[in-house]
Amino acid sequence: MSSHSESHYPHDMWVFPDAQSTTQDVARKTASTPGILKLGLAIAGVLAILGVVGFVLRMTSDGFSDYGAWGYYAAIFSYIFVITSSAPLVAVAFRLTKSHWRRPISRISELFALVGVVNVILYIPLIYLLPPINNPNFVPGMHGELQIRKTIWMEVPFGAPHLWDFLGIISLAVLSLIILWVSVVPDLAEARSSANGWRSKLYTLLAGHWYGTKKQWIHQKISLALLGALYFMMVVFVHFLIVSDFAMSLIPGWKDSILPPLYTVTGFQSALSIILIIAFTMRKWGGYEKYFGTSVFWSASKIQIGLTLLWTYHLFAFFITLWYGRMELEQNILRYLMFESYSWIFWLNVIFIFLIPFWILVWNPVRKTAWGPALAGIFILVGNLLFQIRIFVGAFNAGDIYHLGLFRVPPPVFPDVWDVFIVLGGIGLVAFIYLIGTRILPALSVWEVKEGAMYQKMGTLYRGEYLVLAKPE
Amino acid sequence: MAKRPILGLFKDANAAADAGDALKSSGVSDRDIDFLTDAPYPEGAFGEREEKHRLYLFPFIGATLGLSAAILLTSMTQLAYPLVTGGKPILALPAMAVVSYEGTMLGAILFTCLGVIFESRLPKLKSGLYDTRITEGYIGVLASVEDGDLDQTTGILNQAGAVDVKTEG
Amino acid sequence: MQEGRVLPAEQVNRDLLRSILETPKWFWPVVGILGLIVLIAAIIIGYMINRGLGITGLNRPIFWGFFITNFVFWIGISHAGVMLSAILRLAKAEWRRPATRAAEVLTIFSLMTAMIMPIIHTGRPWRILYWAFPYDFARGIWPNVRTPLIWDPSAILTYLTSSTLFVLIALIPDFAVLRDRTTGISHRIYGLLAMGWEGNARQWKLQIIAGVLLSALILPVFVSVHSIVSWDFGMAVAAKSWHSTIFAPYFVVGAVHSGVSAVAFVLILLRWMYGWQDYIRHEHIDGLGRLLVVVATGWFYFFVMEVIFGIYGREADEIAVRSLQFIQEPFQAWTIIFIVTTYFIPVALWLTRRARRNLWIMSLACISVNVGMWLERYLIIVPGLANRTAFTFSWNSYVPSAYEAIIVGATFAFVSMLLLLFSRVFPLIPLYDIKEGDILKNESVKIGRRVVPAVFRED
Amino acid sequence: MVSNRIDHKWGMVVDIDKCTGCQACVIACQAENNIPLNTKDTFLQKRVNEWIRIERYWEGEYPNVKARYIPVLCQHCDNAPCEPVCPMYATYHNDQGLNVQVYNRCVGTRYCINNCPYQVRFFNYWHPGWPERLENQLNPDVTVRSRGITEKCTFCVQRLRRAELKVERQSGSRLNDEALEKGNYAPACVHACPTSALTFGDQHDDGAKIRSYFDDVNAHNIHHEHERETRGYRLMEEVNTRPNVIYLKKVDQYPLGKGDGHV
Repeated sequence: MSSHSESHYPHDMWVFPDAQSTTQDVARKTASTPGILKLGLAIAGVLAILGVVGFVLRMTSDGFSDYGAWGYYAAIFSYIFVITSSAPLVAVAFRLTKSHWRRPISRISELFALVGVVNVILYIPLIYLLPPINNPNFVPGMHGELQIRKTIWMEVPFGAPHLWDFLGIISLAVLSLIILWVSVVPDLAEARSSANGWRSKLYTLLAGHWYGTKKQWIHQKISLALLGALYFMMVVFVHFLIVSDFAMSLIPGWKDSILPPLYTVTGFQSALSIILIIAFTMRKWGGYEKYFGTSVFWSASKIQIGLTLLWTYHLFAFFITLWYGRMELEQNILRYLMFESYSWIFWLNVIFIFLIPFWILVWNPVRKTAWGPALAGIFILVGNLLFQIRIFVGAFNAGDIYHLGLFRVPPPVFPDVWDVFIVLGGIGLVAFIYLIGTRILPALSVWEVKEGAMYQKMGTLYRGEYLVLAKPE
Repeated sequence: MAKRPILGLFKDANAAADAGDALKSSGVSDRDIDFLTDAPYPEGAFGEREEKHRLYLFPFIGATLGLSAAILLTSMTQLAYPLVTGGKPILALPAMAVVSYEGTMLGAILFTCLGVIFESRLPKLKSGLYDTRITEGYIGVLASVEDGDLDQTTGILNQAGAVDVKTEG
Repeated sequence: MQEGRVLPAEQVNRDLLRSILETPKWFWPVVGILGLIVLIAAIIIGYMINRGLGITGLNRPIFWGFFITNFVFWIGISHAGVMLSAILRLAKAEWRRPATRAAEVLTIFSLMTAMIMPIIHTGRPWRILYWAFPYDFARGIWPNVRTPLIWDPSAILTYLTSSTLFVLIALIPDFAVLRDRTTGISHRIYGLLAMGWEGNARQWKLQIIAGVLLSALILPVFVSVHSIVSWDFGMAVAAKSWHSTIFAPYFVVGAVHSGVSAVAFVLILLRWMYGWQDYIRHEHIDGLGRLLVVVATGWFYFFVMEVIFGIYGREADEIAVRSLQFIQEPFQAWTIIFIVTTYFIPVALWLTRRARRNLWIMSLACISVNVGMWLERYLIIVPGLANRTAFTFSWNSYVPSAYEAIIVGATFAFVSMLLLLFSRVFPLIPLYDIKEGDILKNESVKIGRRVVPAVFRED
Repeated sequence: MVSNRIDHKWGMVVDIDKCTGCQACVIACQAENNIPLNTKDTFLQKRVNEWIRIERYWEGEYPNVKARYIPVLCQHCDNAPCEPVCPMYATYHNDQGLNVQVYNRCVGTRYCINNCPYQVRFFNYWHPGWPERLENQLNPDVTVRSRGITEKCTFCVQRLRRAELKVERQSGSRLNDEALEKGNYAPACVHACPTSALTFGDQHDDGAKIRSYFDDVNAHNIHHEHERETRGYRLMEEVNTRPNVIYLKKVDQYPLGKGDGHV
């Protein structure tokens, strides 16, 4: 629970390594590709190919006319989208709060900007899949049929929702890439001389203008802050668009104002998880021990446990409201998404995303380790996948979407082998691109670590030795 | 032979820490040395002994008790008066969940507070050797030593720069 | 953000105990006036209990009016306490130190005030005990745990108990200081309260742990309290605009928004009343301002969600409520005022550092937030009831009676009176916390020519 | 419950087609149940207590307008939203399908009133008073509700209890339609209605007049409304409160042209 749980000896604490060695070290690590990484790349590549195969087969077998068959595709899209779009926020948010512990992991989170491209690609089929808002075969006076499906687009503007959501996703990708570039430039500038071959060319291209003048630093800081704030709002907004267009409005009569926040919270949770997992791997097998003190995991897991509780809280708020009113529509939605059709997925989802992580992270000694948060992270990622399946597969197979409400409980839809391919493939694709990214750009934000090294040191107060933390301005 | 308490007052924290070291080197076990301050100095600032405590058990015990109490209350009252309201089940679990949650937290917090009082050995009925200047920022080094060593200890404290040294009576 | 100089302990004691050890000459007059207002309100309440709720402006179908609005408002204010002291404590924000206790005490008193409201708004307040406390006599039956009106007392009483204990635990060391500064009967009382505290290492260690641990434990309670209050409305299927899933987080964020602004305002008042310039510094108000920008924006997000998904369904009765809120007289005017005062004015001000550091502007912003948040609750409750059914036959509006207005106004006087009286006997700024801050502060990191203020961290 | 008790599920059918909006039921209810007088200034205060009220809507534009009347009383819902929200169990569902209000448990939180979709619950803002000459007409079988509590239609439960005593306990025969009719045991409004637009009966009694309507409406829920043989429907069926009051649609011989109607 508290920072004071056990005794305080200097070795508990941790200060950043000295600035000099860092640059070369990180550059060396970026250039070299250890075997385990090669293996990872191979596996990811195979999975990605599987995914493509699955996609093609699904397309040839079902085509785009019947969107129901694409539920799992939508689920994996949303899974990837919500995680990769939220991931850069970890860097952004804790840069805004000026927390020192974020420094080593902020580049890990920014690198997810490279995956934003995947979101854009994966979205394109959905443009064809998402049925129109206006009921194409609407006959006035037809019993219980709507002319305009319930959506957030009141007076259905041009291109809604397909085009606008697409633009949202594209702008997210672009914005995150800009953030990545702004933040990576100083490191590249440092490495451009020492690096060799195509790297030095690329680095010079990207960071040729950077000489680390005072002015440049100030500009960099300000633009990072502004872009970060902008990106934060963008992300929340686009999450709202995606989940309400691709999940809520496809289940007739489902009107649930808490779903967007719930979705966003899930995204934050999983983003933090994947980042902690990557940090753990880099620390354990990548030779980055001396950059990742346990304090990173310790502070991050406090945030993580908060998010976990927040998720459950949102879920309960949703449940209790629908449960209390006796409306048939609401009861059916509860039955469909929670207690009948997708009941076991739902319970697994709750266990994986709440119960297990909570009981792992509630113990302070575990929070102070590197493996604890990472383990909890794995569970959260699985739970999140189940969540996406429950919501999106459910939405894509809810029956007549132009009907007034969900007045019967549809059966669940289980994946066939192509769906499994698609799901694995999506994950593989992301992993592949991300790993490639870590080969191109330094996976550790050198300038931030160096900055941190300036601001903290070990100091003695009377007889005890403590961490001395400086906070500028 | 009974041990007698002795209190040295220091203006400067460093001096107090020196006094502590001096006492230790003179053979006073650090179980008998205590530092009285008016503010929480970071742990180990005076090289004092490390305090063990079991505070973390209390919230868990409290939570379990509170949870079970709340569940009993809610379920029993509903079962004792099986009145149908709004077509809801007699044993309405979601409703019970809310009240049980509050009960759990209440239990946890009550026990934590009791735990804090208990673990910090309060209330202290008979006050030991104390000086009101401690709450003025002075630092009291409280040692309990054999009767015979009182003068020697006084010397050590004065030597370390004590503003004032008090013994009982 | 480490401005302000390190002060010797004697001076800290002298300054922060000033409110207790000597009474400023404005003190009793102010308390007297506030007391008078409260007395008048009490008389009116007595009259209301005697004559029945007929003397209020309530009618069909608006059965909940000013009182419930005010109830929600004060519950909202009460969320500042834990929000600040707990979250900032857990985040180890140095600038929290002077703010914590004032916030917690505000929590306690606003909770007490809030609890008065639902009691006096019932038809037969003298029977209220059967409601709030689950025991079985006089009517041979226990309360019905299926209703939010039972969740409410359970949550609020839990919150009240825990925050009171929270404050008391943190007060023990300060009681010791007072024990050493006072004589006679007060000396004995403070001595009793201090429980023989002498400030040895073990006591301090546990004191610190208690702070963090209790914060971590109270946070979930604090979230639950306002959620449950929101479910008083969210569970109602009949009032269309109330039956929304987002109400819980929406209310909680709104509560934090109004509460933190209220705390900022109270701090500014204290600084002005007791001359605590050295303790409540611009940096603290600035920090609260930054925090509030985030909170306000989060609140605005939930507000937008609530409205969008209100009209999302395009159902006639829902649209009717929304048009009542946003288009029709007189509510639409109030809605505009509410949105502007809650979000746009204050955030626009908080965005600039100069405004955040200007106490006058800050107090203005904080007051405007609370005006807005009060209106928010009013605009949720009354229009939601005004036309809540398909039966347009009994649609109706609501004008509060003077009695209601006076009682509502008096609650503000009540809270400020309680705060003043508290500050008369207990230190409103935790002395040991300030002193700790000073101890940890006196070390700074030198980078080149610049000396950056720094703090010791134990982890 | 009591062993030799015959179980009932009371219900009512309201034929809109027969209703002339004469307000006789309102007055009968007023007299039977000791409802405080709705004087001019209670109307001005918008605090009228009418356990059964006639809602009047105009259909069409002047000059070709039609008045539509619909008597609204407590629907005694099986899923009554008002019941679970009461902290005191002051209102609950009894074993005869009645939504009962226990006056001396009520503290007047008015949550039940807010949660009633039909707005048939009423609150005593003032202490009830009658002019001296009316004191004697108060019904001794019905409590006079004090100020500060909620009240509502009870299906004249006092009459039903008397009926159970007189018919079922004493003569042992089942309390069926004609027994209700003969002994004047049905709710006051039913007996007062000149066009007998209101029919009261026992849903468990196969011979009851209301039975067919309830069977029909229960058989076809709102989504199969068009399949119903009778004119029966329930108010606000989509809220799924499952009322024990059924309404029969109006048969309009000369309907107004489409488009100029509302409601």
